[in-house]
Amino acid sequence: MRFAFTEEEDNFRDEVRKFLKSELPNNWDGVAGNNLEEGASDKEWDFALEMRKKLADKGWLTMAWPNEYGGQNASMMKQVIFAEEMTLARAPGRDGFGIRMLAPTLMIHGTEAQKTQYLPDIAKGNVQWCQGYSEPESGSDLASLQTRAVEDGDDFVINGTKVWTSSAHRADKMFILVRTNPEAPKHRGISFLLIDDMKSEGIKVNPIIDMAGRHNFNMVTFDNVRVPQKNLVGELNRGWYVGATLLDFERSGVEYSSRCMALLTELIEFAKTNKRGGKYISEDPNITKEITEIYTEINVSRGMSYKIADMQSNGEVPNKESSMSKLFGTVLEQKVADLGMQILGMYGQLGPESKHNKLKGKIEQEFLSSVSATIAAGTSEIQRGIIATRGLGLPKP
Amino acid sequence: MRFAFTEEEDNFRDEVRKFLKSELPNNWDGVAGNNLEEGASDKEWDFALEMRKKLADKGWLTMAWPNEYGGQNASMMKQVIFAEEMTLARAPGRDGFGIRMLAPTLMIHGTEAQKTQYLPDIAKGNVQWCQGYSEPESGSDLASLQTRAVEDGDDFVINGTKVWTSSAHRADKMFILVRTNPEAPKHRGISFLLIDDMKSEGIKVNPIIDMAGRHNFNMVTFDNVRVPQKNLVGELNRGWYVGATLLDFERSGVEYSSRCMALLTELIEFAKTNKRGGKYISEDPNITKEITEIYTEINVSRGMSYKIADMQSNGEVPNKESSMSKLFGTVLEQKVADLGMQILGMYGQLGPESKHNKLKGKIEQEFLSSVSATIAAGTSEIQRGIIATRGLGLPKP
Amino acid sequence: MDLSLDETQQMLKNTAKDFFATECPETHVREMENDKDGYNKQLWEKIVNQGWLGVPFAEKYGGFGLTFLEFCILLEEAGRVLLPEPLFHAVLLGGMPINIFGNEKQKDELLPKIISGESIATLAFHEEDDSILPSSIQCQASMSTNGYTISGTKMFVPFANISDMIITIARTGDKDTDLSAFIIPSTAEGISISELSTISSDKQSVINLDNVQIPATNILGQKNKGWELVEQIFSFGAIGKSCEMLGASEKVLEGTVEYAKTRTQFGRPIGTFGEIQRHCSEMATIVEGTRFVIYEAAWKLAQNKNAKKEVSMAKSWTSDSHKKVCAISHQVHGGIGFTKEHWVQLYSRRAKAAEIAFGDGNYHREKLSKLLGF
Amino acid sequence: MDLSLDETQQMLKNTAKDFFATECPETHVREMENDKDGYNKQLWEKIVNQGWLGVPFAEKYGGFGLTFLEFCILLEEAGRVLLPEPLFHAVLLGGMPINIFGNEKQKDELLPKIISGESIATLAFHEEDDSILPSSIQCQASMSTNGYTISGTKMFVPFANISDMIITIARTGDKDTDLSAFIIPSTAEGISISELSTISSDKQSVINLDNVQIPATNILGQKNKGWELVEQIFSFGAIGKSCEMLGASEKVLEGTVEYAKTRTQFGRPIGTFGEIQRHCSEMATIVEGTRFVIYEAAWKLAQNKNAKKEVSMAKSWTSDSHKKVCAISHQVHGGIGFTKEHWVQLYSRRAKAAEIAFGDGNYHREKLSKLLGF
Repeated sequence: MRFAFTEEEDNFRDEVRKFLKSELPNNWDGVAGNNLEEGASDKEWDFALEMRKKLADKGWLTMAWPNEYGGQNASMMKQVIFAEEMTLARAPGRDGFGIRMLAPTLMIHGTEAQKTQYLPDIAKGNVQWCQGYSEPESGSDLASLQTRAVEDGDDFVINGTKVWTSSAHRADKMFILVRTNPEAPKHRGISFLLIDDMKSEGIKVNPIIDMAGRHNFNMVTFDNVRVPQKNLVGELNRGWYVGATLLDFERSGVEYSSRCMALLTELIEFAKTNKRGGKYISEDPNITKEITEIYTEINVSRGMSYKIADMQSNGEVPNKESSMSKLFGTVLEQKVADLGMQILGMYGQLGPESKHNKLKGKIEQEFLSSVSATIAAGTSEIQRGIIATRGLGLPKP
Repeated sequence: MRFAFTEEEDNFRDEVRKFLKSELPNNWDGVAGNNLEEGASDKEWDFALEMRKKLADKGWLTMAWPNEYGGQNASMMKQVIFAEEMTLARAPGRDGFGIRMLAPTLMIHGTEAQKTQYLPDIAKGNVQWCQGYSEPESGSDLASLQTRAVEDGDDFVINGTKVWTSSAHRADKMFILVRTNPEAPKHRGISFLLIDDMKSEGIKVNPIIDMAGRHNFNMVTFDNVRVPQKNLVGELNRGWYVGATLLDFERSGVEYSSRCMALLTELIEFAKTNKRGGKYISEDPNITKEITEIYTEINVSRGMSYKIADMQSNGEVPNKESSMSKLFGTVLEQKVADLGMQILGMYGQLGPESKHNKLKGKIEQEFLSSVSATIAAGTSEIQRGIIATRGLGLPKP
Repeated sequence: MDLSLDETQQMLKNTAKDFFATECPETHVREMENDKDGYNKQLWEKIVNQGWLGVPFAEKYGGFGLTFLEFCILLEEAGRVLLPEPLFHAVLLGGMPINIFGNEKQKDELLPKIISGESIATLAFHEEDDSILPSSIQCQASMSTNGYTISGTKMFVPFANISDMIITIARTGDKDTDLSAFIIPSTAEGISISELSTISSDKQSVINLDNVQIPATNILGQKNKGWELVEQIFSFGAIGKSCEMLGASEKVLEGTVEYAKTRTQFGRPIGTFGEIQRHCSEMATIVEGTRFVIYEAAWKLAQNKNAKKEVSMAKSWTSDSHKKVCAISHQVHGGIGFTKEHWVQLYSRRAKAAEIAFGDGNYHREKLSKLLGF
Repeated sequence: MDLSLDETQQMLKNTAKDFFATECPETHVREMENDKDGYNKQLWEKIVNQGWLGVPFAEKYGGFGLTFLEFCILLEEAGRVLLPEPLFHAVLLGGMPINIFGNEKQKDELLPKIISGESIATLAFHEEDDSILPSSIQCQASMSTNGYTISGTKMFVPFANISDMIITIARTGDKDTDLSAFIIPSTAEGISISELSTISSDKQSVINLDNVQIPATNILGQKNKGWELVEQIFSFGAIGKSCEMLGASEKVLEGTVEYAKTRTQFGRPIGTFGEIQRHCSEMATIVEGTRFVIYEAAWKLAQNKNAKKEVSMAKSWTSDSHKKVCAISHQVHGGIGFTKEHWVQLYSRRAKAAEIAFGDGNYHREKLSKLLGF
């Protein structure tokens, strides 16, 4: 047992920090809102891609990949440190879809041709993937998805609608779950396909604007979209299991605690240096009590993430632990944002575009974005179900 | 709309208060623990019976009864006021089983003979009834009860086990739900019987001691207990519906808020007059914030009860409202008790028997008793189910 | 104790509910989010024609001769549909200060205009330090030969953009509470108004007052008694805002239950799942608790009884409860609820503004705490 | 960063878990609730024979030469079974103050006795004012020709009834923090000990000291440095107590999940109901969060690193989390859980005592608040 990092890990952290300090603009403050690392504007997006290339050059994006695919087999803790520092600095440029989701899937289920075709571009940060999973009628119950793919000559022909597709409007390519056998039990008629060009005929990307006014999600419709059969990953009708593949790449959820700590640190500073009613905000015991509680909870949340990394380091496969980390961490994001609103008082109403705002209007954006924290990527209800049934062995309802 | 009592109501409240002041011993403090109005000791019990007789003489116990049965058809608000004052004064003597549960049932479903035989004694406070409903395997799912009654000549013969039977060890008589047709669907094979003598052969009352060390609950076993057929209330196998009968007698749950207010008032006084670490406890913002919140919640809880009384006054039948009142009020009882423990610090560990205790060790007892608040008489989970399905019309799970 | 509405109240409620359901659909709310004025003049006229701006004012001014309580009933219904039109502001921040603190001349002259919709007034209290304390007022009103000269900056003034009178709280003496209220025409020289963009897409403004000259007769109430006006109007404001939140909570509850009944996942309505049932029953219980605590305060205020505790209980409770109701609703709705095109986020964004208006939960808990002798 | 136990730690944990499972069943816990001494001498001897009283002490005194961290692992296992025997007290409140603050003579003489179980020591800090502040100490130690004369009353002293040494904090100067620690034999003239009856049915006593004479050599640590001892031992105490709560939480979670799997209502296991699944997953998440925050503090303390923040985070979190776990367990168990004969209430009663021992949630939040610069 050791609650400190090794010298090597500390050095790595310093290296990442120095890199970010030199690469990020002065007083870089991230892109507001806690769920949009890459930002919503074109400018933010371009910067994110630029950063991604640099991170790829450093080898950091693929450090978790096995050596055989050009990765470094990096330790879980090193991955956690990288995630922490990127998040604390609010730095853009990581690639969740290509590097952390699709690549591991291809490494296991892809043909040699698929690996050769796709992995190098992903590793270099040359290509943006998006994920076609959820549908309007299939949210928490993903396996009920209805988007159809029918074999036709050398192709599949896809019809249907995907929703909540993050960054679809930025993406070059998409991996998608489609129903290839509507007769089979719902988990057993799904296939995993690769769409090489989001500009293909029949694909329409419709923006979904969120309540913070930003464009991250999309609804994507497919009208007779043709995909060559060679783009099938894994076996036909086994796509549910292909899609569920995850290598032990870092997925500790350490972003929750880092994101919260970055914001809390700013709030503490603000409360100590700003007055309301003649007193520093930090003299209000209601505020300090909450800060103290949240500070502790952030530490607890970080611990949950370290535990997951530790399990993975020891070759164990986390299941309920990941759900717990998300369940706890996302509530925490909402608490910090709400605390920020409390601290800002009337000024909490003012967003980035208002000249009278405080903290650049970030808190208003964080508050609005935080609503989705306990919903997106598996609602708290779904997480609790996983903990109860898969984790604790309670019988399914 | 009028958020004040009428002069008549105010006068009645004064009358009750004066009566209680004269009848309760000086510095009467109730019997510790919030779920045992009648107290656990023999002495407390005797005093409760004495009070009951006096309250019966005043006509207050039966004031809700219709005139034809010797009651006063009292207004709902008057009943609420009576309940409030009794609870605020922590006065014993009311009779939940005979007056508020069995009597209304007999008024509707009883034969003339049954009414003549039972109602007068109940009204005079001469007899203690208890309620044989729950069973070890039938808690929240009461309708699955298994205690059997088989017809045999002029009698029913009862075998089985009832549990959580409050005051069974004090009771003279019991009304009981038994299964008379094991073949029928579970709600349709139950009958409602009266047991005239708890000392009957074959009845055994086994104490259940609660975690506060007190004896209120019992497990009652029936070994070939004979009950005459004339003691069947309502039709055979229709007992589930007989047992569900409730006249619109006061059941607003105003006891929750009154009980909490009585305790909070003492805690405020204590915090204002006692020091810790050189400061009055009431100078601790953690404590005062919680007091303020609970004070508000008590007001909200009282409002929920008044709403129920108001509905009943207008001839409406509350359903989800009663569940809401219980759901909210019982959590509040736990909060007040926990606040009390916080305020008492290390002294919260000391119960009534300890000579170094504060507030007579009452808080320790309240804390221990409050555990059952959200469980007894329908768990919070059951209440929420009622609100969701019966109240909001959500489909049954 | 009688929690039911009397006949007049019930009629008012029914009329308002029907009216708003027809006249203020979601499309209207959305349109006004981006409207220059933030309200629709045609609809405003219809509201005026209902006579609702006169509900709590005497008949001699053209009012209904009812009380604040009846106005609260209106506000609950307005809150249910998120009415963008300045009903709350015109009556509560414009008319009521004049009605309570104005002299006969002011009342005779101004109330009929306000009630008839000819004039809209608002209240400018907040400044850069956004706390609700006498000491946060820095705006100065100095006596000059012809009256007062007022300078300073007012923040977060609701509907200043469309008001022709700004009731402005300014400092008139050396003591902390030496504040006075002034009726300033928004056309006066030296005033500049700039709008803020807010989380609830409502209309709040920053007002700059640069040596604004007004006649001495424009003082509202007694000199140096302005803090009393603020305290009283903020009490009405806190309860009025709570009523809007109550109406909004009711609508959110209804809509969420409806969604839980119709949305299916895993082959059945999500309302059959224990977690969703729990969410809905929690919401319902919170909303149930809210009604009493608000109307108790509203009734006492309307009866001119001491309602300090009740006001603080109501606003602190409702600030939290409505926020919670919106949060639970989002949880039940899942992804769809936080898209711009869904109705829930219209409510949850406004919930934040309502939470902090006229004192947030902590502010009112502190106040209550003092009233309890701490 | 390595959250796993090393080989020694894992072995210690396994041994302890097995030992306690066998030696300390529920019947034993119940028996000791009413036992005069509050512990069983045979079992105590077995514990002594395991060498566990020597875990954090050097080998030259007969100890294992391990650290506080390893002792925490033991405490977690002891907490799981609610061990009544004074393992916590003898080591943490008796041995550790002597080990850290004693001079060589005291350590040579006393530690072997404590480790071998020949002697039991405890710590008497609290007085009538139960706050954890230097100023709450009124007990006086005055220099006399032969040493010190000590008078005062100590409250809530754990296991004083069976201790032969009472490490007593007393006032030795005029400044607030002029406190010193003294080793007082419990047989000294002028001492009277009377037991308190507590919510957790443990053994806490009131000690009256009436002109108790002790030699000057019985001072523990430097004169007027007693507050440092208190602060340090209370840090160990807070974390040790948290470890006990962690073990208890784990057991409550396991037992509750087991009950949810086997108890049927409405024709199916209650663990299939959404509400019960929610309860169980909340418990599990809370317990999961607890482990890290405690062991982080334990490790830092064991490494003599600054652990002030970590200690306060751990104790404030765990005080609340364990209480919550017990409350949820009661909710899942329904009626049966609050009967005297059920195991859950054994845990929830002790949770209260553990919550407030060595500072409750609010105390540690205040402390953390200061450490964060507020």
